[in-house]
Amino acid sequence: MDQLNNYLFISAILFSLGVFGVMTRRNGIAVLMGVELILNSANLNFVAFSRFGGMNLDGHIFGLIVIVLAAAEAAVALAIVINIYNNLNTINVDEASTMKE
Amino acid sequence: MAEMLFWLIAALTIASAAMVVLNNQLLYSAIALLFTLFGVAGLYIYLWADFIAGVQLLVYIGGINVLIIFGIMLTNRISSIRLSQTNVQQGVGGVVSFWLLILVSMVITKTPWYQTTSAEPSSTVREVGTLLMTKYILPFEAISLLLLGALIGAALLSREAS
Amino acid sequence: MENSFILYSLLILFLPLLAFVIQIFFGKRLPREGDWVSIGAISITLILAITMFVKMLLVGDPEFKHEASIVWLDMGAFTISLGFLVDNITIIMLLIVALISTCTHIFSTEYLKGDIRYSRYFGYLGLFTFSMNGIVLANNLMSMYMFWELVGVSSYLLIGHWFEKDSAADASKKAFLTNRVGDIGFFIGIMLIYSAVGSFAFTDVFDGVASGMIAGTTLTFAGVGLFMGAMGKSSQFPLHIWLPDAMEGPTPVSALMHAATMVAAGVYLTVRIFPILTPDALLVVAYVGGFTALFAASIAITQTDIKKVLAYSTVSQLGYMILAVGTGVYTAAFFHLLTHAMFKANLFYGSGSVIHSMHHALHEKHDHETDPQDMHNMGGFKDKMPITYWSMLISTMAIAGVPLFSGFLSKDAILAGTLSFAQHHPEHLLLPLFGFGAALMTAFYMFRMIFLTFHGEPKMPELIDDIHESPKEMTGPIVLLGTLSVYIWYTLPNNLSPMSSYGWFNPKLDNHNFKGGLVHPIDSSVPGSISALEIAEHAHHAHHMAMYISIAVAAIGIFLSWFIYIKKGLSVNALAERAGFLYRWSFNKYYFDENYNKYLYQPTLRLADKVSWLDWELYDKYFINGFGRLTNWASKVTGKFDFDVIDQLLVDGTGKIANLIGRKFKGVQTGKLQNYVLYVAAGVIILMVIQSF
Amino acid sequence: MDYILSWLIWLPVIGMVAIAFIPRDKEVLIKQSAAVTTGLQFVLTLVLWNNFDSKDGSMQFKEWAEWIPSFNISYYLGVDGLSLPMVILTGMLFFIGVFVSWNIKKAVKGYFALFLLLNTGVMGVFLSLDFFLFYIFWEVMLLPMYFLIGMWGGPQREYAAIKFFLYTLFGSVLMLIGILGLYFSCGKTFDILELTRVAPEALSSIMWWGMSAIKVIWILLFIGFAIKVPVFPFHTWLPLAHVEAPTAVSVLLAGILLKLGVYGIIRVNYGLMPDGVYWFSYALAFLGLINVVWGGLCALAQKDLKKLVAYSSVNHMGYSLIGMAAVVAAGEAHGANLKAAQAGLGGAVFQMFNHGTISAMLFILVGVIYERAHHREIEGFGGLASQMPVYTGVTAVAFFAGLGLPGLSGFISEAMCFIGAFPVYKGIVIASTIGILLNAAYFLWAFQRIFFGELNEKYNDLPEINRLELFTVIPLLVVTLFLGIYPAPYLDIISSTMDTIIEHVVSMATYASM
Repeated sequence: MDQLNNYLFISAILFSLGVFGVMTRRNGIAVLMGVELILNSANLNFVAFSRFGGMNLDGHIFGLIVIVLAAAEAAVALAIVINIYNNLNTINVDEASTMKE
Repeated sequence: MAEMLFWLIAALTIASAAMVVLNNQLLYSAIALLFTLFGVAGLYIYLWADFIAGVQLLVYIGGINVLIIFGIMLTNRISSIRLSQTNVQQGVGGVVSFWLLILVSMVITKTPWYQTTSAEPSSTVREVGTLLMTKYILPFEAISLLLLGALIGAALLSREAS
Repeated sequence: MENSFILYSLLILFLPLLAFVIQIFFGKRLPREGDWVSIGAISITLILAITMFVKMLLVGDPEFKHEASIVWLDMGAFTISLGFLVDNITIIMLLIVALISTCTHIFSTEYLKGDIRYSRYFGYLGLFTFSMNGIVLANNLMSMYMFWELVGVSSYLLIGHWFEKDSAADASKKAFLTNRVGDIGFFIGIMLIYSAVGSFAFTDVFDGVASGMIAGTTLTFAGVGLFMGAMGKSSQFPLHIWLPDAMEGPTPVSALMHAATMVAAGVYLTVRIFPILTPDALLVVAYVGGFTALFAASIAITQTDIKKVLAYSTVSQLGYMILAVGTGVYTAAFFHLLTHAMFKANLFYGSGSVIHSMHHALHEKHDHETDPQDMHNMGGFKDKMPITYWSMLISTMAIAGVPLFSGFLSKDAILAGTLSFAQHHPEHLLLPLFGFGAALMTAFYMFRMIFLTFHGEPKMPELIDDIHESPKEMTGPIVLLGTLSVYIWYTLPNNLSPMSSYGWFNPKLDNHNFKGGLVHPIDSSVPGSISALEIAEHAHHAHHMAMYISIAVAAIGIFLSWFIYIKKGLSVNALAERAGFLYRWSFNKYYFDENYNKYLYQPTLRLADKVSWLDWELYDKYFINGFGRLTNWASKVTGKFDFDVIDQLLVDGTGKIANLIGRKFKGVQTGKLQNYVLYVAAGVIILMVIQSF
Repeated sequence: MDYILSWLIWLPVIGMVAIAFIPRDKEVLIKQSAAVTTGLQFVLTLVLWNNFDSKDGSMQFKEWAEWIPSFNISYYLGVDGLSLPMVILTGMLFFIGVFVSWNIKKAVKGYFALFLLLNTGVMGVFLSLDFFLFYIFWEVMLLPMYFLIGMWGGPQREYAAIKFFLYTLFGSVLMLIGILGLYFSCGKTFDILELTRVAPEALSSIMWWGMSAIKVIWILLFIGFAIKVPVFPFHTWLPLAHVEAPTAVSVLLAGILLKLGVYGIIRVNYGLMPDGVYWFSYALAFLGLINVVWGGLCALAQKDLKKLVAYSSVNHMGYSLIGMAAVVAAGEAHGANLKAAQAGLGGAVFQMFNHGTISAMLFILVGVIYERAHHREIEGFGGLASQMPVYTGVTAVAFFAGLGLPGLSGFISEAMCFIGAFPVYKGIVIASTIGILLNAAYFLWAFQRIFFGELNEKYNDLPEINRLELFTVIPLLVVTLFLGIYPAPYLDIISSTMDTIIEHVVSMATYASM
């Protein structure tokens, strides 16, 4: 519990799961959830390094900003998803490929 | 006790994260994500980051997760279709992800991390606040602008095409 | 005393201007179109001028002089002051201007009755009077030049009064432009003097000349330059062409401006600047004047238009005055200016009266073809228009130099001057010959005019019943000025002899001193030049001889005229036939207008066209736009290089290569997000693996 | 009184922004806003005049602010007796210009926005004391002018606009090179006042390509300014641009933009290169002579009334050049004739102003007749005097002002130019007095052909000049008449500054052999 590596491993697992989710999910919202996992893993790392690096609060600030960024990202991404849904009647990201040649 | 609770929280986090990516029911995934986020918040508390934990609860769980659930509701006709979805390339994805995990773990174990010990602070809110208003004032302002932009952009994108 | 003179001058100057302003802005809306405003203003100036004249007589000092000036323009070192110079000459001139102007105003009320631009006409008369008074009062060259130009403008406006007629419009333009030619000289003269003396004021200039700040050739050129202005305004050869054409203006205007006052401004100027004219400059002046006198008279002999005769006679008389200045007897010139103003204005009024009457008669007959100014359509008007006739006869005798009339006195003074000049400079014998020749011709053509107009059988008998004497507004001025053409006014109060010009306006020389008279000659400021006193003395001695000769030539002239036109002792046509080309030349004014047109105006216009063509068609189109074309060509070349080599070969080549590669690897682009993420992750793994080895 | 100069410059921009927010169909409101803006600016110029100390020949109301410190560029404004009359004239003519363009039909919004932008540019050039700022404003003028001619002009407007643009741009480029040359050789500063102190000394020791730096920079800047004046042989853009431009733009072009050239020469060339003045003065006077004669002859030959007026500008600016050249009279070489120098330079500056009012009047009047008859062929009219007496009267005064009649302001300045230049350039001045005759000839001939003679049947229902048009002409007429009778107010403003300039040119010249 006060081992850095514990946190890092948890974070790594979360990250792998997130990547897996992004890779395998077809639904846009599900992809988004994967991204959230990745972001959380990164955040966990920031805070962990802060805790074991002499309680330097810069890490916290980074975490904070990432959270806010995530919120913005989620808002815009969902807006896009809804827009895609309105236009294409699907939110499966592999079907939204009209840009492809 | 605290030790055990820690491992419990860790397990909950990882398990629910796995649910998020593996469950075919979209709404279940979303609920699982809720637990993952809770778990991460708990880990934050173990990392003495009470403020971040609070923000995690408020923004992630109160904001983003709710938003995602809204998104799911808005993009599926609840009455007609089951809120499910299918996955693709699970095999190759799983392999790649697994290898990624292995490699990252190797990096974690092999790296001699810089570590110092320090006393647990009573609360980080004051320091974080001070930092935000002094050293990080510019990023703070920038991020607020970004938020504003995202807000307007989201509103613009999702409005009815006239 | 001093203040009152300056105050009067100010009033005299600005009252006509006030009338002008009122007429221009409100004239049409006033009762009687506001002619009473102008007449009122001008009458006040006349009263003021008479008052000044009387005061001046009471002072009786030939050296009498007042000056007042204000700084008008101040740049620090460079300043221009405008001001008044009131002396005897000024006051006499003011009186002339005010008198003739008043007469003209009154005369015009009848002459221009019903004219569409009646009020504007009176306005312009006011402007003219203002400007003329300005010239007269100026105490410096700059303000003189300014009023000089303003006089030109009022002349332009008045000659062009009936601008619907092309001839009137042409004449007004010609008058202005010809005057401008003279003004160029005037201005160059001013600049020469200013750059040497550093002041425009007459007194400073005279002092400067006396102290040798400007001398020799420069001074001669300055003098001749100033004289050029006088040549333009006083219509001297070769700038005489505008005055006869100026007769297109209404006749009262001709009387006021082109006979009595404006054209005399040139003489006035030369009188004013006399002290700075060098002997060489004076010779130029004398020859120009003398030649003009003879030359214009020779044209007047053959003219048939009554106003043209008078116009050329004016040119000739002005030549006389200029000749007098040139020979040094400038007091005589001024004296002649005065008498000439009276009788010539009167002659014009008379001719105006005749034309007016003719016009009405023709109008009755609905005849709009016949020229009412042509003397060949007149004749026998003597009994129909007695007042006009007698008054014009008096003036004619005055101009012809018959004793008992004013012209005799002044002409005699001039001729005496030329004669004495020739006695001292025998090589300039031509000058008195000019003078006497012109006197002979003057007597001839003036009486020819009288005989053709008033005597003999009517040439258009159908008109004679409709010819009437003009109304009182017109005969009044005629009678007044006719009266003023008698000698007695000019010899008072000093003598009553009709044979001696000694009087108010011409001083008596007694034992090397001038006695009496209002205008005494001032010595020349030019160092080394002969003094005015000497000249006057010489003239005094030549006086008697000049008188006999001038009476003789006048008698011969009148006799010839009588013999040809009354006695019919010689046929006019036969005479014209005999004279051949001389007659034709004279009749066609020596073809001056034609030649000027051919050798001066048209070439100038052609030059202007050429220059404009050069500027626009050649320089601009080819040279300036050539730069554009050159740039255009260069840009085309670079453009070709740019497209063919850089764009097509290099840039597009790169693009093509990229395109080729792209097509090969197209399959990778599935458009599926998941695949892309997979690639990324796999890439990371590969990198990490590579890194770990 | 603080920041009054900045207000003068930026007020039109405020107006422009305001106009940008007015819907394009509210044309009257747009015009009113433009009128209010320019009117306010005009009032401000008068306030400036009222507070101006005419005894002081140096810069007043100075404003300074850092702008681009790394290149030593600053926002530096000031006004003296040379620029103040031009500032007042600018305020007046732009105000009048709004009313002259009252009947513009096409794209009103854009027109007035550009109009106000032009206003800012012109005002800025007259007021800036930093060379870089000066140049920026100089270029700012160019663009609106291009569009104003190119979009609202006559049939050949595009050709005219391009030509104007390229011509002036060519000059600007040379000017920029000159400015940079000054910058690098005089201690890296753009401050004109500083350069005025430093440049005469600094430049005299530098040689470029075997030529003194003074000569090189003088020529570069002179060509830049000469194109604006315009000095022969850089004048051919002018008739074309004038003829094609809409009336108000012609008014401004002739009334103000041409003055920038003369202003620039006096402010920059005279201030920074006194030695150059001595070197170039004969050429300057000679160019003036050519301008006078060439412009006069070309005007005489024109068939298009507007072109005639345009060439008369060439002719009139010639007098200004001749007068300007007289400044050397104050030097020892010409007997320290301060009178002549004052007369000449003062006359040149006065002529600038007078030509501004007179040519503006002439162009407005041409516009009036063009709007009625739809052509400008001089021969095509005739006898209008009886049809339009008021118009005829006003035009007569304007023409007489143009031909230099005493009592109207043009005479005084022409006479001063001649009198000033005469002691130094006798031959040139005597030759150029022919201009007096040419002026009269082309104006009176045109006047006769348009107004005199029988009335042309076509025009017997031509309406008289209306109140709005009279309102635009009368103020100019009054100014012309007033200054013609009593020039003292104007000369009071300029005379101390003229003394400063003369003193500067004479004392700072090193007389080094260049």
